[in-house]
Amino acid sequence: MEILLAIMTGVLYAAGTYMILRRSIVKLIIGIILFGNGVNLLIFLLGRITKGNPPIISPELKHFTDIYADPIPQALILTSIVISFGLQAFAIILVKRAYKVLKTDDLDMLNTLDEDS
Amino acid sequence: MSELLIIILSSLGTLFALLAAIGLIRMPDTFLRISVNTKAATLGVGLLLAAAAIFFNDLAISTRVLAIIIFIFLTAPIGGHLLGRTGYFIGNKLCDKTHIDDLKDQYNKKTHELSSNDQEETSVEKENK
Amino acid sequence: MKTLILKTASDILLPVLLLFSVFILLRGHYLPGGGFVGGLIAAIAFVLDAFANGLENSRKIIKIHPGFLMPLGLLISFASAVTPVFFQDLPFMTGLWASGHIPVIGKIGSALFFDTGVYFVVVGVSLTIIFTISENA
Amino acid sequence: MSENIITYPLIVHLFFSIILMFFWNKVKVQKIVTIIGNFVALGVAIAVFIFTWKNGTHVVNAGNWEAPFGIVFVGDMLSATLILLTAIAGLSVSIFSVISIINARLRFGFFSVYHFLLLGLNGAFLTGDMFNLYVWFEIIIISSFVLISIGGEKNQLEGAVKYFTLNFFGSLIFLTALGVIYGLTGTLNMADVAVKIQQVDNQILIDVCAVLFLTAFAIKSAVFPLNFWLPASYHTPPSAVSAIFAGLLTKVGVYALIRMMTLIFPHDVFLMNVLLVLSVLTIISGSFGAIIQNNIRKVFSFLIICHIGFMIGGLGIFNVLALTGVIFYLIHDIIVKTNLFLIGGLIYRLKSTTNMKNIGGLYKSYPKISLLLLIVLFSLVGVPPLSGFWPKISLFLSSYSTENYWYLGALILGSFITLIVVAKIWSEVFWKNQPELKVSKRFIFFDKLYPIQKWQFVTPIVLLALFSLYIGFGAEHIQSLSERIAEDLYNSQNYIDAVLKP
Amino acid sequence: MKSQFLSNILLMLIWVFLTGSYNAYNFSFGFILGLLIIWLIGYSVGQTKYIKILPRVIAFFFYFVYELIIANLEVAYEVMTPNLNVTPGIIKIPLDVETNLEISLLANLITLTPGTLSLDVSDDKKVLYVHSMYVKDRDEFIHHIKNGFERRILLITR
Amino acid sequence: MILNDFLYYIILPLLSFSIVLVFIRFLKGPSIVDRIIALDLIVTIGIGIISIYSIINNQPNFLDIALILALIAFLGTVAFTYYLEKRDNNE
Amino acid sequence: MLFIVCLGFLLSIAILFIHKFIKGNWAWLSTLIPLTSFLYFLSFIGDIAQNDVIKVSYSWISSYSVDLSFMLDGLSLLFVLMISGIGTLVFWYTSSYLKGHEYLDRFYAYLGIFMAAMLGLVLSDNLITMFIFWELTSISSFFLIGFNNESKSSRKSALLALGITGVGGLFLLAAAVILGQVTSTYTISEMLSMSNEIAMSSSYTFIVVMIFLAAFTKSAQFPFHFWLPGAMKAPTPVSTYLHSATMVKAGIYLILRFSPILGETSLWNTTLITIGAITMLYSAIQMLFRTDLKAILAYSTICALGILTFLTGLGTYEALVAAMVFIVVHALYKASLFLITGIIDHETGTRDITKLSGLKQGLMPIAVAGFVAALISGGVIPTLGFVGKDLIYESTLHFKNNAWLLTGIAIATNVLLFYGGFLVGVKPFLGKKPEALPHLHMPSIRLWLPPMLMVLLGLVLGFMPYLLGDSLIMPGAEVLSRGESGLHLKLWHGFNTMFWLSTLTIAFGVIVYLVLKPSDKLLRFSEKFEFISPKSITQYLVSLFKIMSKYWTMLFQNGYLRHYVATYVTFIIVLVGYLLLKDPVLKIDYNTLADLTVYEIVIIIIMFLSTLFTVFTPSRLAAVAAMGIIGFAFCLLYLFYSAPDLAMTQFSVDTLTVILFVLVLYRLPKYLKFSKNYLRVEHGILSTIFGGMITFLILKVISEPKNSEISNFYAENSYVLAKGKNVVNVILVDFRGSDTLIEITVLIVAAIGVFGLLKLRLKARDKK
Ligand code: NA
Ligand code: NA
Repeated sequence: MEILLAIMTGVLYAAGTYMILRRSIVKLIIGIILFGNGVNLLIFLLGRITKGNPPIISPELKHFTDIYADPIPQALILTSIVISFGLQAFAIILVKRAYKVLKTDDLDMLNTLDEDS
Repeated sequence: MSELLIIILSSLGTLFALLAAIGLIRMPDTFLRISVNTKAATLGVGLLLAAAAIFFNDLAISTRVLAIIIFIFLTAPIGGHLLGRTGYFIGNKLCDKTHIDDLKDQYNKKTHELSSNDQEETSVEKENK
Repeated sequence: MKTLILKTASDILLPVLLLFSVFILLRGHYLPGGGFVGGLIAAIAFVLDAFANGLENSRKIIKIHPGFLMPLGLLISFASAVTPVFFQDLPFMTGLWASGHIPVIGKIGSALFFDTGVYFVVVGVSLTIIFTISENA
Repeated sequence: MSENIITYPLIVHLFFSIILMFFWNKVKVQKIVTIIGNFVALGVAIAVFIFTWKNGTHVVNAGNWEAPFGIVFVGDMLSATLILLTAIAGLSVSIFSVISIINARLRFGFFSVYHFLLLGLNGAFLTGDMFNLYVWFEIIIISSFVLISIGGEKNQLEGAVKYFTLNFFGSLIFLTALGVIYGLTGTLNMADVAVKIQQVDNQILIDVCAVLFLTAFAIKSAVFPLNFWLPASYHTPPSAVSAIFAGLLTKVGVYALIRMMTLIFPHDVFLMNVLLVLSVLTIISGSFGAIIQNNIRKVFSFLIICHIGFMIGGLGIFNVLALTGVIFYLIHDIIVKTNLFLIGGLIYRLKSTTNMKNIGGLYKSYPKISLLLLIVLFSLVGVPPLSGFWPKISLFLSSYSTENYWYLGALILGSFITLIVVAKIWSEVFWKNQPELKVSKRFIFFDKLYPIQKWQFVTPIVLLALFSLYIGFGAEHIQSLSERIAEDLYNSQNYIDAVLKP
Repeated sequence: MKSQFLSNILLMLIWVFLTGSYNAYNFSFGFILGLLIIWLIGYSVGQTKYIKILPRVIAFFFYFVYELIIANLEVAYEVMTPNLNVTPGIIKIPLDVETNLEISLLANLITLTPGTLSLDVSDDKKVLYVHSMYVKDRDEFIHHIKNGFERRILLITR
Repeated sequence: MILNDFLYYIILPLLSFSIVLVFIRFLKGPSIVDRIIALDLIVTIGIGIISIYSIINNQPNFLDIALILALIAFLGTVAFTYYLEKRDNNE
Repeated sequence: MLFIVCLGFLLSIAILFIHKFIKGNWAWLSTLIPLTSFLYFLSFIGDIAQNDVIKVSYSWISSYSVDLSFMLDGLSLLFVLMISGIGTLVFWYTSSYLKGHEYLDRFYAYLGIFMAAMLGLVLSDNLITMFIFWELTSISSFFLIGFNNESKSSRKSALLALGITGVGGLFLLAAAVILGQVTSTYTISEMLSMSNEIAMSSSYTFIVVMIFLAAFTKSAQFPFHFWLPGAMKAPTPVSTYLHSATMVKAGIYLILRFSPILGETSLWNTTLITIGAITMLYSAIQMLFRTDLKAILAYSTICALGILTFLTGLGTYEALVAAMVFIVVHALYKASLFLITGIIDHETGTRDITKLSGLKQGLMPIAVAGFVAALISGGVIPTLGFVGKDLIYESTLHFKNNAWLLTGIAIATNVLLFYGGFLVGVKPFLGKKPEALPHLHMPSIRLWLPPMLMVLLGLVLGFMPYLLGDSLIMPGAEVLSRGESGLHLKLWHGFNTMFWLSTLTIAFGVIVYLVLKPSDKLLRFSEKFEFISPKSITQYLVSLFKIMSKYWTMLFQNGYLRHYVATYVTFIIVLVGYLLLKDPVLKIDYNTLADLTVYEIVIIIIMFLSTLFTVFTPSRLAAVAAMGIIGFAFCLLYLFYSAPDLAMTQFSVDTLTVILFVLVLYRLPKYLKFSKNYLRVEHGILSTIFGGMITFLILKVISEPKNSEISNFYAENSYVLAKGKNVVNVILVDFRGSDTLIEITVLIVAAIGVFGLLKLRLKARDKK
């Protein structure tokens, strides 16, 4: 299973990168989101996966008796999901604003800046 | 006993879900697909959830499952309504077999107001007669 | 959207979802859930309301401005994080627990306040963002 | 006083940003609160510095969970120094913001976000946990996103989109690296990682991990070829914003590189070589860019890159001497770069543009201001005995003795180009006659300000310039401080012991 | 005031169901929570008499389940048989129900039963447009709805 | 044990198969509304999968996720339709 | 001594604050600054004549071993007296020359700082301190050269001078640092005893090359000489000061100072001789083509500097003595000629030699001064110039190799120097005064006294060279030589070879003066070859450098975001790929992996297809919907793999994102395919490699053993210590609560940002 998931992670990285490399700002954001999902999956996988045993201690016990999934990657991913959400929300609005001002979805219209001025 | 019940409920639930899926594939237009979707899935999932409720045999869990079921039954039709309405609105075609369309030209394109004016017979109906 | 059906549903759903969000918040320490998801659900309830009844209406029915919820929530979390520093000379974020067991919630401790802060922040943030967008849409 | 003091800078900034949010619409109150807040932060930073100076490296276990189980905040001399510098730069820039940023902007939470940014910086300097570092980085970048894009005019948005994308990309790589390091060591506490990574057999994976971290931090610190976001964006926001960015944002990347290199991957030959190669290219890129630009703020942007190269190379050499140079340079750079962009803002206020072609005659019309700016510019160049000069001795020496001639050459090139660029700025902006200037009538020139406002513009620059002078003439103090830090960094076992053995 | 109290009780009950602990503390917590929420959103459910109508609700529930199963089987058959034997149409149904709650309830129930889908209610709340898979005859269809769901809804709500 | 095997080897694969079918509809479209319907149905069947999965693993907690899914997926649908209508309004 | 150096700095700065005062009639008071120094240093002359060395040291930055240590010996005394002495005259002269100038105060400040820096430079016994003063001279001369800052050519010259001397400074720093490392000290006097060790060390060549580069750039040696003629854009007092006694002599001082430490190797001698010789000849010839008085003087300065380098290169005792004498000679006549040129310029408004003649009418005393200066420059007996030239020939003739070749070069150069001196000092005054020139009258005494005093000194010292020799030259030579001593300066050595050579030189000089008439034609002729001059080549290189910079910057910083991202990705691929390819074998233990089940495979396939769909769909909304499916698939995966909290959060966040998207999207323009096909393929390949690499990396890492110490701790203590059973939540609010606190802060900032982005509308006045 890990192998498939690893491939999937790679696909998400690749798809994210590819989308970021496009000229549309919307695609850029979609790319970032895909990429972010890929990263989460990577962390998840590298924390090693466990099936069907969430890191929740049974009501009657004080600690685990059975195997359990590593809670740390989960906590990390949770944090990163939330943070990414904040950033993505901001990014989406940035797109909106950018469109409003620049009247285009084309990233190549953004390159007046780096030229010598 | 409860195991058997679970098996039956889950089988039925799965069946309905499967039917909904097949229906979604087979149905010729958006509105029919919505129809199929909303019902079969709600019933199917309701049954599957019920199976879980029986399995855990705990009042707290059962009430929660009940809450889920109620929730699905509450939201699914609203979703269906919204999708159907929107589908009509954005001009999704009704399938060839549709012979009555009372809704035709009832929406005000600009304000999205929906009138209740009588239009005795719509054009689709006329054609089919 | 002018749809009566959604409007009616959202009127019913709003309080239920809010209730549910508190539920999710409070059980977080023992079961899946917590301040973040709880807050999101509360926010979603209001967003639903905004979709159904229009933004102005949603703004009106919320007694507390979302922009106020953000600092408020952060203040709560912050307070629970620094209380140990200033009152007991313990490190930042040290969990403080009241002795005894409170019904419904279980053991009451700074973690709960912390999570509640998170809850408010998430509600405030989500609503601020979505309301702002809808207004300028 | 308890060790908890090292978390006070965080508490102060968080507290003030919350307070500021409650005064959302009251710009006047915000201005007062933020200045008070920054003064308090400075006081706390001084206290932290003194405490650390006396007691050495000390640790606060957040949540009272012992390392490596909880998040630790570690106050060593490097952190304490950077916190102090952050407070100084932060205070200066806040004074400058109060006057230079229009109220419309301030009404949208500018100061809150500003304190959040400082919070993030302090947090990043203090934390002893890798994931926590990521989180601090995120608060830094989101704050910087907000500061850089609010007001959203065309060029600002252009800059913001690039800034955002490339920095977000950096964050994602950072996370990737975190995933890998967790997968290899099962821990996130930096000291613990340092210990456990030695148990990993596969050196290649460690190197990969190092490269991923390097990429993430190099993006933040604008190392070639990951520097593109910086010249594309730094000249677009208000000067006060670019000042704090210039002074501290890239430096936090450098800080992270230093920590990573010294603590987790010490003596990693591959990493050292990569850093050295990158440093040479970074210096070249920065110099090349700086020399062809005509906009002062753009020139400064490229100079930031150039000088980042100085530090990266020193890190790549990785011995006490080189580290001393790096730390000294870092201290100098934070103050002087912050000031440079404030100066950019002042020039803009004087002339309504920062394009050198359209400015002139500053020396004639504002001789005193010009001399003030000259001090800063010379500190930047490292005209001896001003601040930029001293660290170069260590860097020259270490690069020569380790036979890193390319880096040595790049150092010379970079220093030289900096000199030329500054001379060019001086010649164009200060010496040349003022060309015809088209300005909108609504632009409020410096001359039209009230005296108190003028002082507000100039005071922060004076403050920072005085500090630069202190760094230069009191180089003895800074040098011994840098040496102490460098030794601490080089002998990372002390750090590890402080964290892991209570 | 009264309706708010009712809503409050309702919310309390939902709370207790959700948490699944049936002790006095939890009831009172649920009540307080409900109070808070109602204060927060200034809300009330409506003016219906919940206690009286309970038997009718139960009866209605069974009717609905019956309809649901029948219709589901119909649809199931339709889906499984190879050729599609549908005669779809959109029908305008004049409404006797008046309140928003009634209309919504009706519309949702119609949607929930397979084969039919409430598309929209006219803005003057006089007609409901329903899409159905099998419309052999317009009047018969309208009658089926009006005599089935609508009548029973009215029984409950009036 | 029989129950588990039954759920594991028959029910879950069948539900997965249903999802595949729905997904095919998603890919086919043709209208965006069709895709949203498919999305909605995928989530709904997913809730079913979750409930079965919670039985198999004896984890009642998973049901909470089902609850949240039901809640939130609905909002997604609302948003999409809102968008489609607004878009129509603006173009 | 520190006091006197600092005093220079302080007083100079103080001048700025009494600017009203200094701009008026009291300007001459500033002369007190150099005069004080001069008198102060003069008081040491007795001690130094006894070969005493006076050292003072104040600790400054001891961690670098950088001290303010000063050493006054014969060599430095020679220089400080010259610096402060000529400084006094220049200050004095300036008070009239720039009388009433708007920025006279600044001028004095720069000049004072410059002088103090020069004093510090020659007094420093610490190499780093010396470097500091060295740089200060470059910087202050930048301001002096660019003093007429409103003229573009002035600014350009200042930049050029700073550029050349600045880069030299960096070389000096490099040399200093390395020397410090080799000898473990920065104290120059301590290095003296270590010259063998230095010569043996592997860094020797590097050090010498660096020192040379520093000295040659500063002292305008070929091919770095070209900044110097440009520096003539400065007001005359500046040119006088910089080129006669100070700035350019710093490089000479440096090699003189280091010749006992680094000298006596063939690298040292040969290089210096060669460069000196080339510089001498080259600039002497260049001088022939100039018509501007100052330009002539500039080239003659370069020529003199070449001679000094040459002499230092010879390195014999005689040569060193000759060099020191020649330094004084040159300072005296060059300063006078410059000041005279300044007077001419001041009075006539031109410096063009072709337009100047007959100035003796009205400027007779100046003409006399010019004549004497020319004599000194030409080495005519009985001036000090003769003594100097005599010594030069003596040292070339006594040199062990190629004595006659070297002497020949020396003669040729001296002939041309003679010519140059007469051209400036004599020619303008002779002949008939052209109509074009205004009526002339004697300028203020402040202008003509200084050159007069200097030529007088040149005469006096010519008659009594021992005054100079015993007090300064001998003690100086003592410092430089390795044990030799005892040469006494005399005017008259009899009719020996040197005398005849001198005579020959003068004879040729007279011939050249009579035959060659400077003209614009010659100037234009020489300009034809300008394109191969070092200046042109440098300018060509500079513009090449600029083009390269531009190209490099445009190549990388080209404005295209996708290009930037592609570079980032490539960077990672190259480095990580390189590492991973070192060990490309995967060793996966399949037993430790989770088993495959149908439903998981289905989920992954759906996720995969949705991803592809998102990437390739032409509909934006469909892409968003597909992302919804991906999110849901994630939710299920997280659920299957025991992460219920993640599943919840992922799904709710995804939904919110979709809502945001949807709210924003409908105002956006059509979703188009912009990219060109080749770019799509290129990016596709790049992305695929990147993705593949990540997959490979993951598989590599999970085949390593995992350390579970921390997660075990959480599992054990989550309930016992932190009173929670959902370990993930306990981590979030307790074990790692700080993360969460910041995380919500991030959200708040994002919300503030969104609010600001959408609501803030700037007023027009903030727009550019
Ligand atoms: Na059907
Ligand atoms: Na139906």
